[in-house]
Amino acid sequence: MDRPGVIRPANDRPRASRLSVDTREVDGAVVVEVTGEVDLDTAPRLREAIAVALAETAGGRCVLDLTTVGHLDSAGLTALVDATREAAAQQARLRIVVDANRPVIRPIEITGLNQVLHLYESVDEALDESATS
Amino acid sequence: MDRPGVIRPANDRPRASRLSVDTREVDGAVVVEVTGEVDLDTAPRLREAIAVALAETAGGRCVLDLTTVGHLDSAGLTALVDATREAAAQQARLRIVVDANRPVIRPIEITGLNQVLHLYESVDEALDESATS
Amino acid sequence: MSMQPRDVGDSDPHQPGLTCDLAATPIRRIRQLVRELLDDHLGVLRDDAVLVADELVSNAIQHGQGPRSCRLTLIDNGRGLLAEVTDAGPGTPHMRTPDNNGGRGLVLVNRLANSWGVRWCQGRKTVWAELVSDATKHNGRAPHLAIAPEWTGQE
Amino acid sequence: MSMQPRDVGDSDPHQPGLTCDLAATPIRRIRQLVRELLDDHLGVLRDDAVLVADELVSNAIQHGQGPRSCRLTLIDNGRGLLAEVTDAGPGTPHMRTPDNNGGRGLVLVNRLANSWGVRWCQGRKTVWAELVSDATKHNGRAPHLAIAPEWTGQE
Ligand SMILES: Nc1ncnc2c1ncn2[C@@H]1O[C@H](COP(=O)(O)OP(=O)(O)O)[C@@H](O)[C@H]1O
Ligand SMILES: Nc1ncnc2c1ncn2[C@@H]1O[C@H](COP(=O)(O)OP(=O)(O)O)[C@@H](O)[C@H]1O
Repeated sequence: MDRPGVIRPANDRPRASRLSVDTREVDGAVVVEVTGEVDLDTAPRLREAIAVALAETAGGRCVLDLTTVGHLDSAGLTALVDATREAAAQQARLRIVVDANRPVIRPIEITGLNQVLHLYESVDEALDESATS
Repeated sequence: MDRPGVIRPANDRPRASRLSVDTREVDGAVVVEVTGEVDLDTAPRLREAIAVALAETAGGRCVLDLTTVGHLDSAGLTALVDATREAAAQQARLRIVVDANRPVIRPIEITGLNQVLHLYESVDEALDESATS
Repeated sequence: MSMQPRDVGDSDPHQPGLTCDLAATPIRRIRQLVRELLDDHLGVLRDDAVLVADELVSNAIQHGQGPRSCRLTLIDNGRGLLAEVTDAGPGTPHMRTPDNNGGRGLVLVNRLANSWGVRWCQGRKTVWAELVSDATKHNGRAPHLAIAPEWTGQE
Repeated sequence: MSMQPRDVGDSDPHQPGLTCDLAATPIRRIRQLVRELLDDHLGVLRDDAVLVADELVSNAIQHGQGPRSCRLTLIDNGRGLLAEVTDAGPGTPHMRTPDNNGGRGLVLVNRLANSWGVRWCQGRKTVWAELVSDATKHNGRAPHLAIAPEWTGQE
């Protein structure tokens, strides 16, 4: 299988990863609920969804709910780091809900990003204005 | 042996490589005859010997005889490349005699330096003013 | 049972494993295959193996050149995985300081795998990683993490 | 007969080979040991093995960190050599464009060895190279030599 008859370039390979994004407004904050797998193929969609939500909140609050994400790799971690930086640059807040969901919390902790991302245990906690990460 | 009682830094390790350098003048050119092994430990001595010879010839001709060198590694190759460049900068000529001596010609050819160094088959040939490499 | 990384195309035919052409196999499928190969009860090791294989494949896609292939082999009596990803690109995989643009793939591989490496053979390189369940993971002791002193930083 | 690079400390005790602490062993002695291990009649292969081992050891001394060790193992029924050099430094060995300051060590290793690589295990790295007499050498076909487009140039 090393030498396929047709060599496809990297941008013409099959992509099948699943990611669904659901955005709703709660108490003036935008809650982005992500379900599925965040990887090289889907990370751009996650970035885009967060960017749109941040634009909608206009300096407000965005809550990213990752409790139903089943896979998060380094492409996803980069998206989270960069979105957090971008939110700060816009004077907005990006709060990430992970609870104990292992496929999400494990890569975050192993790369030390729990020190960088604003992590919360539940959407309610993240929506609580007085709560700090 | 991985964890010796005393960890010596790299500059305090044993060196045993042998290199002898013999310099003589022939027809106004300086002939540097090198015998032994050119490696990380002895390459500085080779550099020094060439530098002294180049200084002595004052824009003239230096012939480096490597036919009795039994080992030449990348540290030696770098010394040869740099000395060749230095000679050119001084308007001098550094001609290197290698004949078919395998431990010398093989690393030179494999790294493509036969295109860069001025190589000759014998000291006589290198001393011949009309010869070009 | 062998714990030795195999040469490209030199895998033991008696070892349960499989090879995929990455031009035809989505990353998602590689993750599925790792999950199918490794037993459920391996828990964290299985999740880690999925992540490690995903990172090696992602790197081959992003930084490597085709043809690209991935070989997954059960090791350690089915309690471990050897993931090998081969591409024809010239670059060398190396740990770098993570930043806003990435750099966490090999940090994850280095922390989650018991050993990993690169081998060059006939102009191709294979990046491989081994995870086994019984060996102690080396968390935070790796001196070569020192090259990433600001790896938790954002900018 | 195995052609597989071994894990650090995982060498087959039945294979003839030896390990040296590089804090106590001169580079010259490593070359002598390679010559003693490999039979005279191997000719060029023996010279090449001497050079390859020398380059790996030189790199560990120049770019690596102690403790440094070198393991030499006969492979392929005594007709080949596996040289493994371990150090604790964080840097990653990589082919670079040769210039007046160097960069020819791994070019030589890549051209003379049948395969070579790096493996990371518990915070140490091992750079290894295998030379075997019966395999075809791949001269000039290695695409990753393409990273050194001006490697014959002087400046
Ligand atoms: N298969 C590969 N081919 C070439 N270079 C690679 C490969 N894998 C990794 N690298 C190099 O190693 C670096 C670090 O990889 P990684 O830690 O996964 O971070 P990232 O891919 O986000 O840069 C990459 O930036 C790249 O330069
Ligand atoms: N043992 C090692 N530890 C860390 N880095 C290494 C090691 N070996 C090689 N390198 C890296 O690979 C590069 C290329 O090595 P090489 O081709 O031998 O050329 P040189 O040593 O002359 O620079 C080195 O400059 C160094 O950055």
